[in-house]
Amino acid sequence: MPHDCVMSLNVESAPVITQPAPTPLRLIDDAGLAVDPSEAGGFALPSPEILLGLYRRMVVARRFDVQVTALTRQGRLATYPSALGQEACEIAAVASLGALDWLFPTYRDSIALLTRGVPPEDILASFRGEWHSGYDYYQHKIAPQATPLATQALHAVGLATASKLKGDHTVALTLLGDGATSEGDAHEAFNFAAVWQAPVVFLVQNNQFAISVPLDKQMACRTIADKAIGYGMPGYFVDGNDVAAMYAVVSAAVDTARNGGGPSLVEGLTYRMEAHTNSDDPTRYRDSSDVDAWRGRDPIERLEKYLVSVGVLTDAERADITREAEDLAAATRECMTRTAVIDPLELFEHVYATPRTALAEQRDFLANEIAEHEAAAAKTTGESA
Amino acid sequence: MPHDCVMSLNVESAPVITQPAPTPLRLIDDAGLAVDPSEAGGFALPSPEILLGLYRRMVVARRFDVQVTALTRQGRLATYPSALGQEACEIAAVASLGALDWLFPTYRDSIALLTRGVPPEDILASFRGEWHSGYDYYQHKIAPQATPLATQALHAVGLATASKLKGDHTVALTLLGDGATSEGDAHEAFNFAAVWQAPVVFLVQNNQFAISVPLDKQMACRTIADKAIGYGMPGYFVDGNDVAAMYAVVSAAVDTARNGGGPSLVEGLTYRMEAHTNSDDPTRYRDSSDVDAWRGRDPIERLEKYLVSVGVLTDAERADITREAEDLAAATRECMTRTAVIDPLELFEHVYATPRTALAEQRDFLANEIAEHEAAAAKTTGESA
Amino acid sequence: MTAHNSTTHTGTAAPATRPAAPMTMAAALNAAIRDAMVDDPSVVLFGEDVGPLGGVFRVTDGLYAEFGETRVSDSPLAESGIIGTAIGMAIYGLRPVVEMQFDAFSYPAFEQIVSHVAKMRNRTRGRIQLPIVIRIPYAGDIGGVEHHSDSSEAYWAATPGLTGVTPSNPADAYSMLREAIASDDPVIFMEPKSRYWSKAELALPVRTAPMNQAVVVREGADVTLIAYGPTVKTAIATAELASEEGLSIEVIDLRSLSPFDDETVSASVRKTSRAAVIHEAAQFGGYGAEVAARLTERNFYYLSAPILRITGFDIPYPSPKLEEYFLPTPDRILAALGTWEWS
Amino acid sequence: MTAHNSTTHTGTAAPATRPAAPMTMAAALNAAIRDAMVDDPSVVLFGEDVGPLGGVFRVTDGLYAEFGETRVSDSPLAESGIIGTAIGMAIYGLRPVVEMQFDAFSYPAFEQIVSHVAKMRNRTRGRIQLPIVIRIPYAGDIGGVEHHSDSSEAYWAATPGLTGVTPSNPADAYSMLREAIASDDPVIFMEPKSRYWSKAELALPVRTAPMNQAVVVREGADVTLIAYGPTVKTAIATAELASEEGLSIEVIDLRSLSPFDDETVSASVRKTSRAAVIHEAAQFGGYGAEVAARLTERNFYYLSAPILRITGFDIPYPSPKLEEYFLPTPDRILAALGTWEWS
Ligand SMILES: Cc1ncc(C[n+]2csc(CCOP(=O)(O)OP(=O)(O)O)c2C)c(N)n1
Ligand SMILES: Cc1ncc(C[n+]2csc(CCOP(=O)(O)OP(=O)(O)O)c2C)c(N)n1
Ligand SMILES: [Mg+2]
Ligand SMILES: [Mg+2]
Repeated sequence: MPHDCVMSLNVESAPVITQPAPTPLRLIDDAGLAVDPSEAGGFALPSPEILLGLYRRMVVARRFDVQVTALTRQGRLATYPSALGQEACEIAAVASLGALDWLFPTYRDSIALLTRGVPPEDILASFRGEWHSGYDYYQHKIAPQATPLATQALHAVGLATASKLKGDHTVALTLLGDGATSEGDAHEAFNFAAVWQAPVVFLVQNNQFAISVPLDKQMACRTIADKAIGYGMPGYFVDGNDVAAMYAVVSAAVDTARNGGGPSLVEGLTYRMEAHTNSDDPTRYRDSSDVDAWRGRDPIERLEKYLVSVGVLTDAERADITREAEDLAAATRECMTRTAVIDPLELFEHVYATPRTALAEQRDFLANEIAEHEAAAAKTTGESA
Repeated sequence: MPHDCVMSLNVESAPVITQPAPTPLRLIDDAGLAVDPSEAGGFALPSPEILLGLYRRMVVARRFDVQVTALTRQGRLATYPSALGQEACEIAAVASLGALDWLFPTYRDSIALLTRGVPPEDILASFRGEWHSGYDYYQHKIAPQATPLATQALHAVGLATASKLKGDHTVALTLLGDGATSEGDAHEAFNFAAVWQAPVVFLVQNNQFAISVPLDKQMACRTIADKAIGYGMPGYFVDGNDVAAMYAVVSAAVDTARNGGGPSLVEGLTYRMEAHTNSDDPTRYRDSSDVDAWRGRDPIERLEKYLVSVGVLTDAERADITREAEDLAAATRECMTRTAVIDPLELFEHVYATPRTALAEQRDFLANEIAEHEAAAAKTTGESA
Repeated sequence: MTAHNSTTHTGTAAPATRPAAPMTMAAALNAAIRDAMVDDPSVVLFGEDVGPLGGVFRVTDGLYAEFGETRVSDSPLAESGIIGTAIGMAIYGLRPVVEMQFDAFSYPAFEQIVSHVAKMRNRTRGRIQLPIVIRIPYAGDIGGVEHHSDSSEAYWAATPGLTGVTPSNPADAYSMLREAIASDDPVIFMEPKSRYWSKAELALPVRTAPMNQAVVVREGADVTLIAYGPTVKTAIATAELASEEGLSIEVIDLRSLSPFDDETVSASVRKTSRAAVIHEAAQFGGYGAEVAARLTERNFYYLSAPILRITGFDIPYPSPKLEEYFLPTPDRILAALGTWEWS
Repeated sequence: MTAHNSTTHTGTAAPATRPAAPMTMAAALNAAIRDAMVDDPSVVLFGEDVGPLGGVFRVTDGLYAEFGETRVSDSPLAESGIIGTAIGMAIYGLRPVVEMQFDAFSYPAFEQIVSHVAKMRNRTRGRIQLPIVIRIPYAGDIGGVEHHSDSSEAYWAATPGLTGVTPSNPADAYSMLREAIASDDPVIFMEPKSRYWSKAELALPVRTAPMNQAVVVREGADVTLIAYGPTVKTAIATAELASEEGLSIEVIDLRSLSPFDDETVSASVRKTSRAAVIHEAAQFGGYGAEVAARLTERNFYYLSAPILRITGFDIPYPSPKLEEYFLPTPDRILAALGTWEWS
């Protein structure tokens, strides 16, 4: 593009972004009451029907999370990072996306996968240690759950940019933790997205801890949403335990992205109720009184109060939701009884699309070794029989 | 530290930062007139004596820069990235630092080194290809000029933090380019500095190009100073061709850092007048009309007008400055006539503090090879004589 | 990046066979990218300064003008960002060709390359492929200042999941880059900077040996010299010198560092019974170690002498005035061969 | 990081010789850092979760409580930031000990490590030294999910300017970490995760062989097995098994990967005439290639058979349920030795 001679290209062209208010946006308060529209930042409270749907998904997701944590305590999974307490963020993220949109989750976001339709068995494949990741990415339009922090944010920006280049309307949404925003990749993702005006939404679940490190040792700004200013994109500071607000804001951000309005950063302020993973010991670094206080801000209970107050959460509905949740828990337990057939020779199969002689040799070596072991074992069995 | 149970640790404790005005702060305008104090953002115009000193350093620095560019065109240096037009930023940076403070420069900042007292010969060692870097870091308190972009910003934060941990009052200042702010390391440096409240100043010379890439393809925010908000540190958007403003703001930021006030980010809005380096061809990516327009905003001419108007730039003074500049240019040319004695065996000397047998063997190998070549050459000479 | 108004993403003219013309390696690479972009609308190009400037080595010269912002673009200055976004684009079906401006500037992208580019296909049981080409101008001998002459091939070769190739001449540059772009595997495409201006007569689109094969570029009977990228020329010069002294040297251009073409190289070594590998990178832990180790494992009883490595010293790449002492030269190679017991 | 009010930076009690007690490698490492901090006020410790939590492996347990925020601190979550700031601290005279939480999470810091930590001393003609210790828990066999079991030693070993060591037992862990912290060179200190809970009776401060030396941990006559870190135990188990079959195996614990102790290892190889190197990392381009190549170069005419590499396969580290197929086992090692011609 030709440059007119101006003092700075950006001062004239870049948008003025206002710093978000220091109180998180909420549409339903702790007590389950709808906040006054004048304080709702221009966002409308979703309809009771939508909220009831979100409620159902949150209850089901929590049941899954609790079930998987229990299985992990029994030693049946290698690890499981729980999202208990973060259901409002996770479910709002998924509910805001269309079928063709893509989700870029982390290790913590199993319930987002569940909500988007990934079968429990496929979610748990990696946590059971069967394979590094185990679902159908293109069917669900979900990237593999990322472990190296913030790296997936760049993948989301790339996919969104590709969608834009192709003239499609696919939006990408990526989930990030508060800690992950400190990584260089988070910065590069925010900046590439803003410069390329990629249709992407960054949803930071600020659960206030990165393993043991609390937010104030992670960053010195007021809110994570403040960071958006430095990229020239809108930032939203939202009560991450209010699914109504999360859904309203994330949906709007997705719409903006889809309509060519570029990226947004949404911070959901929440709290990690469980340990980081089963191998973590949170008593070493935080007071249980904090956890207790946050228990009082539970995203499900809050919505429940509201739904009861507006009369859509009937006993029948409740029973039906409980049934769905229990069925899922049962299915989850049941899938653990099926031992996945793992073929060690598959180790060599997917490393490259182009076959390699050396890998074929190694595959044969392992096949031979296994056959010999089996033969030896059979012989021992035969002898002892 | 114990955490009171609050919604978010940071919302309550972190400072509110206001977004800088979209016009760069200046104390002397393009025409060489002092701006009205009401528009000076609370910064006082430095005294005529200070400004005269800065003027002298700028003139001398430019003479050096022009001389080295000429030598490079003659093919006598491997490369030289010129800072022509950026003297106000470079000189203000150095003038704001105390003797014990540290400077972390880039490849572009040779004139900052010069201004801080590094002999031309030592600056040019690396550009002549003699060694990767060639001055006395601890004497001048200047880190090696960094090539991998933004990496040095983290070194500055580390040094500043060490100073703080030791209870010293050393401040670190690092120079960065606009392009370099896109690197993950810039982000990590800003964030570490803010969280650790390190006594460091980030001075971004926004010369609006990263080689060929213009600012609006580098970032989508209005000003680089805006980025400070996301870290919870003050950001200043300053006319980088106004040495009075640059000096006032950077000095204040250094004082803040020294007095325990933590880091600041200062953006100097300027322009790269020359090619990126001698091997670059800027006609491929920018209009000469832009360059011409910026020639009219020359930092030296502007200050000159002001100094003349207030009567401190006398003819005698001018002559003296010219003499200093010409002496330096002569000394620079002269140092190029001295061929540095480069001992190839030194290649093995500094890699490790702890001696290594394998490296000693390689050193002996090379020594032997050189000796044999010399013997062969002597033989040839002897034969042909 | 701006979206195109139209849905066509192809360039202006389809590549046909063109008359032979002298061409530098840089021009051959440029033609390869251009032809690939014309043939396949999913090929996109981005990186630092690859747009209007045409790259600091002019390898992408003219492509921005021809294909426009939709398919060729300058990215913000962040290498991890370049690789990370390329991954996302590849997931969506594009075939990104990206540039790391100089070898040492690929290091900020190390995590994205090693933890994602290399592992994505395996992680997803083959469901997600990443047909990405990462072009890296590498190695020295150009009088570059620090960080501009690294040979980083050992890092990539040690990483399962990556394919690493390096052409030594313009014909291979064209052919191998076309093949790399067409590959469904991610390819680290290492371009020897010192050979960018080397010339050859080429009739495009030229097709040389498949990119995963080594090639015997000069036959010989007594010694096998194994070289790649910038050192192929050195090896050939050595062979010429040696032939004057009656020593017959076979020169192999590896071309592919990962995979390694065991068949071609072992056959040569079995024939000559003596081999040396030549590279610019430091010796310790360098790529030559793999070459020597695997050839010895597979051909031990054919060898008359240990496989030698004639390489850079175990030090950081030196400054311009000292690089002549660092780089392997024909003299140094011949002297090394002279240390063998020749019974 | 908060500045201390006082100017003293030492801990509460000076280390003296303590009675022998059983101790895990994790505890030995912890004691080494503690003792170094007590002895030298310039030693500081930081990284992700190394503070109140004591590190995810508890290697820094109790140090935050003992030394306080001035000397032990949790950093923001950014590995390049950790290494980059450590460099600045070292320039100012501190001796930072930093942790990369898991091997694969050192990759974001690759540029800082390779372009600065490794090169600073050389770049500045020895004027700036960087006495930094980068602790990296590495390797597998712990049932870790993806990215938690990488063996990244080949990357560091291929980088001139770095020193790379790895203990295989608690005594070495203590002694070598003390030496690494005292070294004026930057040291990549690789801690084999699977050995963290291995125990030994130690009377601290224990001093073993200098960290740049390999050690013959079991003498033998027929074969030399060269191992390091997690595979030393495997090699010893193999030697025990083999001795039942009448094969006498000498086991060497390399301890130092860079530099390589040519003297000790070559002496053993010359004695046995047969050697194999064992590591978890993939074989292609792995550290074993350097071991095999240099031993062959230096001892060719002493060898009865090619040096073997018994290593992980050339694939990304597998998921927990498959790692048993990947890791070298005594059986696999013995089978490999059986492929040699034993004339
Ligand atoms: C690059 C990288 N460094 C370190 C880790 C180890 N690690 C895993 S989770 C975690 C904390 C992440 O915190 P946050 O981003 O807030 O996400 P949360 O776990 O709270 O959801 C760390 C340090 C990692 N996975 N990747
Ligand atoms: C990590 C890294 N990537 C790429 C480069 C190559 N490079 C050198 S200078 C430059 C542009 C830098 O622009 P900016 O930061 O604005 O500084 P300026 O040159 O304008 O002073 C680039 C891309 C580098 N030195 N380091
Ligand atoms: Mg968190
Ligand atoms: Mg610039």
